[in-house]
Order: sequence, then structure tokens, then C-alpha cells
Amino acid sequence: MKKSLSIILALVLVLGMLAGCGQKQEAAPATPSTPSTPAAPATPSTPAAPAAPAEPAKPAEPEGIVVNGETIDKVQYLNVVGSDEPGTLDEFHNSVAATGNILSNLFTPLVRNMDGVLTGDGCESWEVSEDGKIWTFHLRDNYWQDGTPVTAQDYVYSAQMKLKPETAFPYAGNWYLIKNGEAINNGQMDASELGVTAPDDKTVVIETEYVVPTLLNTLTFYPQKQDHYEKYGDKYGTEADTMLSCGPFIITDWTHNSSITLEKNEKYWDAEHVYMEKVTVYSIAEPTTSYNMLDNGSVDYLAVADNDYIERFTARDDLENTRVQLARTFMWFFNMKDKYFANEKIRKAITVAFDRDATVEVLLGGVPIKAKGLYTHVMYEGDYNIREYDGDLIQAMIDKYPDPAALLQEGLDEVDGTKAADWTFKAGFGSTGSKMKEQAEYWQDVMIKKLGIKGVELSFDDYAIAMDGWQTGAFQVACLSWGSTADTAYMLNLFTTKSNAIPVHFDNPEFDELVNTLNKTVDPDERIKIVQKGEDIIITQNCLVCPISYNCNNVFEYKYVRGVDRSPFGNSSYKTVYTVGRP
Amino acid sequence: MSEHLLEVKDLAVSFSSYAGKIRAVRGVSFHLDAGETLAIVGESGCGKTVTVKALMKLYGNSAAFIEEGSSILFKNEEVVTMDRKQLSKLRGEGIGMIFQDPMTSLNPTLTVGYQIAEGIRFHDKSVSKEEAYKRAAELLALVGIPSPEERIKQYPHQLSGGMRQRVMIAIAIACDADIIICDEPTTALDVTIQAQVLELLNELKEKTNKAFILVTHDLGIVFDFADRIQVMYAGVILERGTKYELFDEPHHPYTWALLNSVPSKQSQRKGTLYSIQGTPPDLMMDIKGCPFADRCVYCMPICKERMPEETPLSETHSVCCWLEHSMAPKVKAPAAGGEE
Amino acid sequence: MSPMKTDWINDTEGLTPEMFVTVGVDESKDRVLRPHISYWQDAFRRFKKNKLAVFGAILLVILMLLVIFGPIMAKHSFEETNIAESYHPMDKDYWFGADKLGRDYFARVWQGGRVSIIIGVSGAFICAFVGCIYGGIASYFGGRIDSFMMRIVEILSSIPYLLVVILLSLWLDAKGIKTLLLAMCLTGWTGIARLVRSQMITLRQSDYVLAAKLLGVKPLKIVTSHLIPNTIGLIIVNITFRVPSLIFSEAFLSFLGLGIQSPETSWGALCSAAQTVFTFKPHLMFFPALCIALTMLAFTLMGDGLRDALDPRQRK
Amino acid sequence: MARYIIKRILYMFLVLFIVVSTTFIMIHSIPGDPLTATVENLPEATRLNYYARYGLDKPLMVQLFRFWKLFLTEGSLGESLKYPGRMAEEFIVKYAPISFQLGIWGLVIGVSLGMMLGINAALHKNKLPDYFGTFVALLGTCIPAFVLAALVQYFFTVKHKWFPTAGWGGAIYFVLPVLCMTLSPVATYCRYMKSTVLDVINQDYILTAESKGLPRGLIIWRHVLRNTLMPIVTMLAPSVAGLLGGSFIIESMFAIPGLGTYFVKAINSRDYTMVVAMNFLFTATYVFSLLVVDLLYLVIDPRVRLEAKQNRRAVASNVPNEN
Repeated sequence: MKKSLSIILALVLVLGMLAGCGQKQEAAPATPSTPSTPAAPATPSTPAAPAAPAEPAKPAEPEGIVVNGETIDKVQYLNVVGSDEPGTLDEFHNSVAATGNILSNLFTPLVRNMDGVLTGDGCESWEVSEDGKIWTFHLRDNYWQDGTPVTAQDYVYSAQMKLKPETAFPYAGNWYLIKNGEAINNGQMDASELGVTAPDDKTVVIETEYVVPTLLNTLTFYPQKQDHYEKYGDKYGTEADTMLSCGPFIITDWTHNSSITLEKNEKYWDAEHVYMEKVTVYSIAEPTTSYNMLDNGSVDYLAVADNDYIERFTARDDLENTRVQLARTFMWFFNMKDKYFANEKIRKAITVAFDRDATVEVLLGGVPIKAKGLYTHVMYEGDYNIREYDGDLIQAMIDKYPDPAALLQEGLDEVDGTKAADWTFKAGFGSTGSKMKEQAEYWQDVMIKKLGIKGVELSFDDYAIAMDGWQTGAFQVACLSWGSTADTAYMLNLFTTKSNAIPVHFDNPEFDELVNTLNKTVDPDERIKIVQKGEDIIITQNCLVCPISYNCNNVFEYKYVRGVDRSPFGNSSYKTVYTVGRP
Repeated sequence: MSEHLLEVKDLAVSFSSYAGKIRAVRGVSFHLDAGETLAIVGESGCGKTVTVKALMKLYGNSAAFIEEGSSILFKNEEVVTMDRKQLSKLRGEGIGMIFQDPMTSLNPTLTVGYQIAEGIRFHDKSVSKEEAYKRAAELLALVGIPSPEERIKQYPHQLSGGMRQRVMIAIAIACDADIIICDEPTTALDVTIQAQVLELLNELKEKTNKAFILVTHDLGIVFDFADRIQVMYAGVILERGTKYELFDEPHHPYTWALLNSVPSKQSQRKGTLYSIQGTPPDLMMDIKGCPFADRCVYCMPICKERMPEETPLSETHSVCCWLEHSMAPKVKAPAAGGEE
Repeated sequence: MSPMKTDWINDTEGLTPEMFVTVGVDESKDRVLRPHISYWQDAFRRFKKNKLAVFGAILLVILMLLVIFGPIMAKHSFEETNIAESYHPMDKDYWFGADKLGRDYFARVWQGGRVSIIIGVSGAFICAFVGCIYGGIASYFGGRIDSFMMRIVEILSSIPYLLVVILLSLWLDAKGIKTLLLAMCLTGWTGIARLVRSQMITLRQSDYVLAAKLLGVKPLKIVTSHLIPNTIGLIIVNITFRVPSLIFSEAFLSFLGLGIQSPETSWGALCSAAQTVFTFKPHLMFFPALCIALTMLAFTLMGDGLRDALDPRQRK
Repeated sequence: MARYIIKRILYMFLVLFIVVSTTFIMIHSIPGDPLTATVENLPEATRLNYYARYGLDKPLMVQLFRFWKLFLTEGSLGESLKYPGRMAEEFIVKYAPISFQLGIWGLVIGVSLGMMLGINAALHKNKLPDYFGTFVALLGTCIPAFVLAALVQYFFTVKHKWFPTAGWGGAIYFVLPVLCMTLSPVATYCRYMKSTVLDVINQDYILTAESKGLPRGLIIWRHVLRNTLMPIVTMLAPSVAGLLGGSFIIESMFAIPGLGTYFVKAINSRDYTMVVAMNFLFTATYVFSLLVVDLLYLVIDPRVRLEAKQNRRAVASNVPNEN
């Protein structure tokens, strides 16, 4: 009696739990209906706009809206997976690169890069002076979420805040190209001296330190409303209700480590062309979960990195696969201060011995592209594609030194004569994930076999901790991936003595001088030659880094999704996205 | 049909262990009437406790089972085939039991009062909590425990061994069962307490018309408590009869030996106590002849061949031994306490 | 008394006089039917009889042998990568197939087994040993000593184990099995200490402990010979749980880069590595998880057998 | 009795203070500066005021003192390094309840199911329930959490689409994570329950209870359970304390805004304030649940309670010796 009683009870309990919840969710359509609106109290809907200036009332189209000849779905909603959980939405304190994706939906940058085409968002038009240093932008009528107009002063305030020393803005370095930017950031000048001025409410003038032809692709310039920002101070950007946006969307809910909900901003100047009513951005830490969400349709598109899942999704007919190249290079880099790696032959021996084919095809599932040099395939100087112009420097080096083991021994003899068989070096990695460990173990084995060395010591740390160690030079070889902006000088700048962002400690005055001349020349034909010479110094001559591959996103998208902006540099917004025929 | 309160026929109980089947009780028959006291005597391990526990099918967690063909009639109801509900009615209301070791037979985490009232309230649902506790207090008084109201709230480890045994008695008579089984009630107690408990049991005997079954290996307490005595050995009954018959004219060598091993005044002078050589047989093996044969001083070849039949000596006295057979040599019981 | 057969006495059919010659007690038969054997011999005999427990013991021996000889038997070394053989399916050449880098998975599973079994088994026993003694002493003395010792337990079990491992691997400047085991011995035993103490408090009241105290038996002796045998059930169950939990805590540490360093591996590390491709290549997860399950099954069965064998109360 | 409780509460704060201070010192002595990533290319001036903001420029002991002063005066645990602008206690107040909710559901179902299976396994030794109990115990401890979560997620959200794969909102998001969380308590408590019940079932007072004619259910409930609670309750304390920390794996698999993710990330990224805050939370609940367990000892086992009373009377002057 006792036995049967308790087993039945156990079963009833489990079934009860399942059934109980099963019914609560209405008859599940093919894909689960939109996850029930989050229990967190939805923030008050946009407060009734105070007597906003009379806005031309747009007649709502009677039947569906027609875009590019297709009638889009009645209910427009989008579910996507954001890569990282944003630390904070306060752009002045944000150090997580992926958060830019959310910010680009909440604010209107002066100019937006949509599918490679620069279109005015905050401004209607802009022009550049002959010497290429003074940019003037004419703002359009745009309003904040609370109905107050966006003024040029908001842009000036945002620029000044970024360079004020007290803000300690993590990416202040990128804004040194604005006149007096560096001086202000070092506290030598007052913020008001900054090269960003607002002659009147509708024009913003930017004066740069030196010529930056790709300024619009390098800087994403968002406005910030001074009184709103100061009202919240440190709390600004930590929760959804502290935000005030003027972009295509407003943020209505933020459940940390779970999801962010964006809703259409009626006050946006181009609201008419924003089709999405609601966008839910999930922050999923676990890749398998995001793949499952794509599989059962609870997410509309997703970048897939795992080749098993790539095979599964390619086999499906309702998913479209597009491969997007990013401007990010995955590489090893050497510490020039280290006794052995100051020697060029040793660096070249390792770069030549590296097995890129197996890494790209097997380890990384054929997603990325094999590296041919420092610059990726998507970098342009005027009309020249830098990669095609400079050619395959890595293959050239491999052909030049067929026997890496001998080259290594030559290098070792030059340094202190230790035999390759009893030489080991230490390789540091900036992630503790099992994927990185797998790759490291493979490279370890390749280096031992190809160079005949004794061993490779591997160490794995969290990125912040690893970078701290590399900055102080406590490493021999380390591995990271670095993304570049559209500005071709950006990649070269990383190796200058001043920046040393990639801590190779190159300290080469001739190279620094080269980068300065690049910053002064405007004509693309001249600039491409300087860029080529720069890459030649870094790779062919000194081999400071051992490029492995260029990152790509293997994106799978449901066929009913249209208009997703995938430019490699811009922070794509969901402004142009709409769905047709969602099941 | 039987007019006795309790009628047991060919009761056989065995334990199944992974080493084989242990046949603890091998066909025992006896009866019991209201108001009568039966003593079951024998060395430890002779199956007497298993027998009385089988009356209530009390196996605890052991792997015991009643063999086919056994029959236990209690008020003409067959106990062997009782289902769980009938059994729970029989236990407590029909037959109560007093266990050997009072130190471990009471639940340490429950009050004494509760453990008594629990039985009352289970068997008679109409009794309320207060009434049950009041009844428990009366019972404690009945069994001679001072200031019962206060004792009820106390826990077993706050009472002495003797008092705990009295609580056990109270539990056994809580639902005024017809038969009270006392399984070696005094063994775990020291002599003075032993006497008090026996005196209490005797009082109960006079006051109530209950039938008692006393299971013990201590012949000393049997005489002044029991009416009839049964001697058990290796799962079978060797001799039974009234206490006078057994004490005055025992017929079975084992009974002689048992009586001799009781220390009496004469034996003290000789200084050595008589003890039976050897140990009881291994109950796992089949025993062909008389189980006591190996240790019996008067053993004959026939004893090892076949089990002797039960020979009636008087209305109440009978014995199973080949010495009774016409062909066997006549042997006189040795004087009590005398050396063989 | 029902009438009984009285004619039996005179029924001489088939009986002969010599059958009735008194032969007395048969001395030869007087051997001791059941030889007195010591507590441990009896426990071992009962353990041997328990089929399941013996099966558990055999399973453990097989696992031990495989772990020692597995990597040697395999055709390929567990470290040697062979990219062409990436995810090689299971066949006669690669018995358990190959992992992403083409390393022979059969060798890797058993190589990993060495680490896991050492950590799991030795860790569990060390913790159990230290925990029992500590818990025993704490419960035996009671009073202020006990509450003081319990506060130490609370402090030790609240300090984050992760931090202890990180600091230890820095001070000893060695990341590997030694550091893990040391860290475990420092903080691992608090769980069982508290458990054993709670059980022993009730036992402390029983008479045999009081009697032993009266006889002047030294406290440590009382704890080891009286208190611990009576809590053997709990201790053994705890050990059977500690083994897999230690194996997985090692996996979690390797996940954070603090566990054993590559190319060495362990069952836990194999499981966490196989997690990403789990839905496509379940066998990569199946084998290490199976080994952990078998180890625990072996310990559970042996544990049950030991508990029954050693439990004094159940000694027939 | 009241004196005993007050004394224990004092002990609680003492232990809490010692543990949190030790953790504070330990985390600060681990090499690796958490702020590098954020301040790496900032000029010297801004870098210094960044450190000053978190008080990292002061010697360790001063920092420890400031930490406790801040806590005692404003009840704040300091600002997180990884998430600027957010105080550590905000995380705890907002997310601990979510992790706790999940954990409690998992534990309650897990423990009750486990105890039922355990009792059954003990009552029917070496028969079906016993083997089923051992099987469940094996399953529960050997299947790693992420495998279970992956299987459950695949089966219930991809294959059958009954539940949303991830996210947080109404009760429906509860089901799968709780399902994953019940397996390990079921396994643990089933095994422990069986072992303790086996010890109790052979006691003589169970035979006495049976001789009173009580049905088996009542005997189990009234007599057996009471005596098995001691070890089971002892185990509840650490498992309850662990709940607040949430389960890192389950929460990251189902995108649940619990404390689990912060718990692990904090140590990885050397976010000093968060690590200390998390440890503070864990220790506080752990020590509190230990006090509750010790009090439960007194309730469960009268012998312990009486001894506590007697000793106090006998040893009038000094501290009552509870045990």
C-alpha cells in the first residue's frame, strides 16, 4: 500500500506540474506565441507629449503598409539575440563593445552607416572644408522621447562629456582626432576648448586635429540631454526607466541577463519608416540556448558559429544563410621586450609554422577566412581594396622560409644558442572557455611537431586579467582578436609607441613618423601607398604579429525577415527591419 | 472449531536468508483459555519468541514467514490468513505484548503519555485526545507509577528501567486485550525490580480475566506465575503440563536438565552449577530424530532415527521422548539438583 | 487435551532392542557448529555473500584496471592531435571515436579517469576521515568545545572554495591535482563533520557510550570504536556522494582554468568540453558521464554492502 | 533558552565578520587588476581618480575598515567594478529573490520526492523500489547540470515547443529550470533517507508500535520520520544557503536574471565589491540557517533539549553548553 501510494503521488506531482503549466499557455501555435509580456511593471507609456509643435498628422494607411512592393504583416515584432549583456547603457561609462548595438537604436547619430551608405540621421546634410579638417552638420527637426526638441547643444555636451577627464570614458582615445581632444582629456585644457561647437540650435561644427577622410565611419556621435543626464547622475543607464532616447526606439523594459524590450519611438523624425512595433533583444550567455531559440523560431535571426548547427540550419528550407565579413583579425602577437621574441627569426618561424588551414576549417568550423596579412578584405582606401592591393604577405613569408624549424634554430643561436629540442615558450590566452582551450591544445601540438621544440606552456585567464598582464609585458606570446573601424590608420595606430594598444612594445620612431604622414595626407592614391608600407613593416619586415583568420558572422535568418542592416562597421539598428508572411 | 480462546495447530515459521532457509519453529500446537497463564520455557534460540510473535504476525523488518499448513485460531478467527486491516484490529485489542528490553522499546522522541494514548485512540476513534490521556494516566496508576499526570508529559529516557517496563505493561493492556504476551519481561531488569514487575503482573492476573503467555528461559519466575508450562527446544515442544506436574515429575531428560540448572540451596554447597553440554542444533539443517539427541545423556540410536511421538501421561501432561517407549530402558528422573 | 495415541508405546514394529541401548552424549558431534569469528571476518563473510556488493567491488577493480592500462592499450596516444581524424566515428581503429582535434577518445577517457578517480576517491576518503574524527570529537565533548569547533566548521565552509583554490594555486605556483586535493582537504570535510556530529549527538546518550566512559576508555577510542561504527551508514552514503561531486567540482575548476592543465584531462573536463556538441555527438559526452556513473554505482553498491556487513545491529 | 539563542546570534555575527573580512583580504591579494580593461588607454590623471572612486588606492586594511564602516552606516556593500554606477546590494535585492524562488521550488519538490523514494527504498530493501531509488540517486548525481538542462531544453522547447526556450516573466518560465533543479536534491535525499530509515526501522520501538496495531503509514509518519529528521535537517542548512547563489549553469542556459551569473563572473573578472557582497549574502544565510537547524535539533530530539536545560541548571555560572 505504502509503495504504490508514494510512487503514484510522485508521478501525479510531476505530471501536475507539467500539465498545470501546459494549459496556462494558450494552444501553442507552430512557434510559441510572444513570450507573455514581462511581469515587471511596464514603464508608463510615453508621457502625453506637452503641446509639441504641430506635427503633420500622418494618415494611417487603410490596409497593410507596402514596402518595396510587399504588404508587410499587420503585427510587427522582432525577437533577436544580443551577444553580451550590456554592463550599462550610459555611453560615457560603457566598456562592452556590443552595447553599441542597443545604443544605436536609442539615439540618433549625426550620420548613420546603413548597408555601407552614409545617410544623415541626426542631420539633414553636411559638408567638409577643403583642408578636410572642418565638418559642418545641419540638424533636422527631431524630438526626444519626452517631446523636447534635439538641439546642437546636446551633441556638443555629449562630445565634451566624453573627453572630460572626470568621466573616464573608456574609448576617449578614439576621440583624440577632434581638435584639443587629447589635451582636454589630459586635463591641460578646459572642455569648452573642444573642436565641437554649436553656432546655433540647428548646426554642429566639428574641427579635427588632423585629416580624417573616414571620420563619419569612425565616430558614432550620439546626443545626450544635459539636464536629463545630470538628473540621474551615476544611476543613468543602469535601468530602463533612467533612459531618455531620441532614436527609432525607446527602451521599455530591461531584465538583466535575460531580455531588453524596445518599442517604436513615435517622436522619432522618421517614425513613419520604422516598421517594428516591438523588438525583444535576449542576452543569452549560453550558445546552445540561442541555437535552440533559432531552431524553434523564438528568435528571428542569429549568427551561428558552431559548424554542427550550421549543417543543421543549412538543411532547413525556411532559413536563409548569409556570410557577413567583419573587420576583425584573430592573431597571435609577440612581446618585443622578451629575450627570445626580440629576435625576428624566431617570430617568423612561429608565424610560418602556424597551421592556419586546420584552424580555420576544422577548429573554427570553416566560418572565418584565412588571414593574408593585418588588414581584412573589407577595408578600403578610396576605391582601393587594401587586401588586394597589398596581396598575400603570409603566403609570401611561408614561401620564403620553407623550413621553419631551421629558421627557429638560427634565431635561437643568435640569442643564446639553446637547442630547439629543449626550448619552450609561454602562450597566454584571454578566455577560459573550452573552445579556446581546444584550439590552444591543438596549436601546442602543432608547434611541438613542426618546430621540434620541447613544449608550449598554456595559460588561460579572463580577458581583463590577461590584458593587465600583457600590458606590463609579462608574456612571450599572446592571442587576441582586434576589430578595426573604417579608418585605415586605426590598425597602424595600434602599433605606434604612443598607443601600444596591442602591447608588442614596437617603439619604432620611423613607423610612428609614417603613421603621422598618413594622418596628414588626403589623396587616396598617396594614402594607399603609405598603408601598404605600414603593413609591410609590421608583417613582412618585423612580423610583430602572426595573423590567423578574419572573423565572419554566419547569419541564419528566417525567410519572412526583411531589411536587416549588416554593414561591418556601423552599429546596425532595427529601423529598417520588417517581416512579411511571418507564420 | 474450538472452544479455546486461542488454538494453535502445527505452527511452523521460517526465515529466508541468502544463506538458506532457517526453520525456527517446526510444527507447534497448543491452546490457551481465558484467565489461564501459559509459560513457554527454553534456551535462547529455541523459537519461543518467534512462536509468540507469529501469533500476531509480528515480523518487524525480518524476512520471517508462516509455513503452509499452520493454523492459529483466535476466538475462532484464522490469524494466518488475516489481512492488514484485521491484523491491526487484532494487535492491541485482541493480543497485547510486553517486550524484553524497556530501554529500547519506547520511542525516545515521543512522550510516554502519547505512546500509550496512541493505541487507545487508534482502536476507538470516538475517544478524544484528553480522554485518551486521562485513560493513560489511569493506566499508569494501575501499573503502579507515582504521580501519573506529570509522568505522562515526560519522555522515556527520563524514567528508570523498571518504570519503563511498567509503561510497556500499560501499553499492552491499554485496549484491554484478551491475551497479554510477556516476552521475557524481567530479563533486562535487576532482581528487585523483577520482583515488583512480577508482583504487578500477578495482580493484573487476579483483577482481570486476561490470558497470559509468559516466554522465559528463567525457570525461577515460572512457578509462581504460570498455570501450565511448555518446554520448547529447537522449534518443537518436548514436554508440557501443569506446573506441578512438570516440577514434581518431569519426564523428559531436557526438562530434568533445565530444572537441575536452577541454582537452589543444595547446589550452592557443591559450588559448581550444572550446565548442559553442547549448543542447540543449527536450525538451517533438517533434524531427523529428536533435536536434543546430541546433547541427551540418555540418548539411544532410535533417538537419532525418528522423532518420538507425543505420549500423554495425564489429562494435561504429555512428553515426546523415546524413553517412554516400552522397549526403552526405564530411567528415573535424577533428584532435583543432584549430579548425574 | 485432545486424546493422543497411547498405543504408540507398545508399537514395536520395525524396532530392535539394540536401538534402545543408551549411548549417551556423542562427543564427536560436540564440535562447535558455528566457529566464533571476529567482527571483521564476519563482516567480510556477510559482505562476500551480498551479490550486489561483490558486483560493485568487481566493477571498481575493472575501472581501476582500465584506467591504468586503457591509455596504453589504445592505438593512439591521448595527446597526439591528428586534424584529419577530427570527430572520427567509433570503429575498430578508434574504439570510442576521436574528439574535435582527432585525438583518440578511448585513450583520453581512461587518461582522464586517472585524474578523476584520484581526486574523487582520495578526496572523498580524506574528507570523510577528517570529518568523522572532527565531528566525533565535537559531539563527544559537547558544551563549549563543541560550539567552538562548530564555529570553525561554519567559517571554513563559508569561505568560497573557488578563492581558496585560486590562492593555493598561486602560493604553490602549481595548478594541478596536488593543489585541488590540498584545497579540498582544507575545506572539503566540513559537510560530513556536521552530518556526523548531528547523528552522534543522539548516540552520545546511549548506555554503551556512558559505560565506555565509566571504564575510562580514552575519548578518541570511544569515537573510533563506538560512535563511528554506529554512524557507518551515513558516512558511507556521504562518501558515495562525495566521489561524483568532487569529480564535477574539478570539472568546474578546469572550466575556469584552475583545474588540471592541458594536455592532461579528466572526466569532468571531457564532459564540459563535449557539452557544446552534445546534441550532435552525444557519444563524446556519454562515455565520460558513463564512467562517472559506473564509479559511483560501484561505490554505492559497495557502500550498501559494507553498511549491511559492518552494521553491528544486523549481525545475526 | 533565550540566553542560548542570543549567544548563538552573537556567534553568528562573529562568524560573519571573520568570513567576510577573510574573503575581502583574499580577493584583494589575488594578482590581476580588474580595472585595466576599462582604464588601459586613459591618461594618468583620469586613471588615478578612477581608482580613487573605488578606494583602491588606499592600503588594504584601510579599505577593509571603510568597507565595514560603509556597511554599518549606510547598509551598502559598495559599488560594483564591472557594472559602474550600480551598488552591490542593488543586485542582491533585485536578483536574489529570483534565484531563491527557483531554488526553493526545486528543493521543496526535490526533498519531498527524495524522502518518499528513500522511505520506499528502505521499506522494500533489495526489491524494485530499492533499485529504483539507487537508479534515481545515480542519475541525479552523475548527470551534470548542463547536460540535463540541454536535454530538457531540447525536448520541451525545440522538439515539442511546449515552453518558451529562455527568458523570464510569468510562471511558465519557472517550469523547466525547476525541473532541472529537482533532480539533484531528489538523488541526495533519497539516498540519505534510505540509510537513516534503515537504521531506525530495525529499532525495537518500531516493533512496539506495530504491536499496538498501528497501520504502517502512521508508524512511518509518527515514529520513523521523527527519528530520521536529525541528519536530514542537518543537510538542509547548506542546501538552503546555496539557493541564493542560484545555479550558474541553469540560469545561463535559461537566461534567468538570477544571482548565479554574477556569482561566477565576479570572481572571474576580479570584481572585488561583488565577490565580497556575494560572499556576505551566502555566509549570512548559511550561518542563519545553521542557527535554525540547531534550534530544530532541540525541537526534534527531546534528549538534546533536556540536556540543554539540565546543564544550564547544573552549571549555573557559565555559558549553557548546548550541543
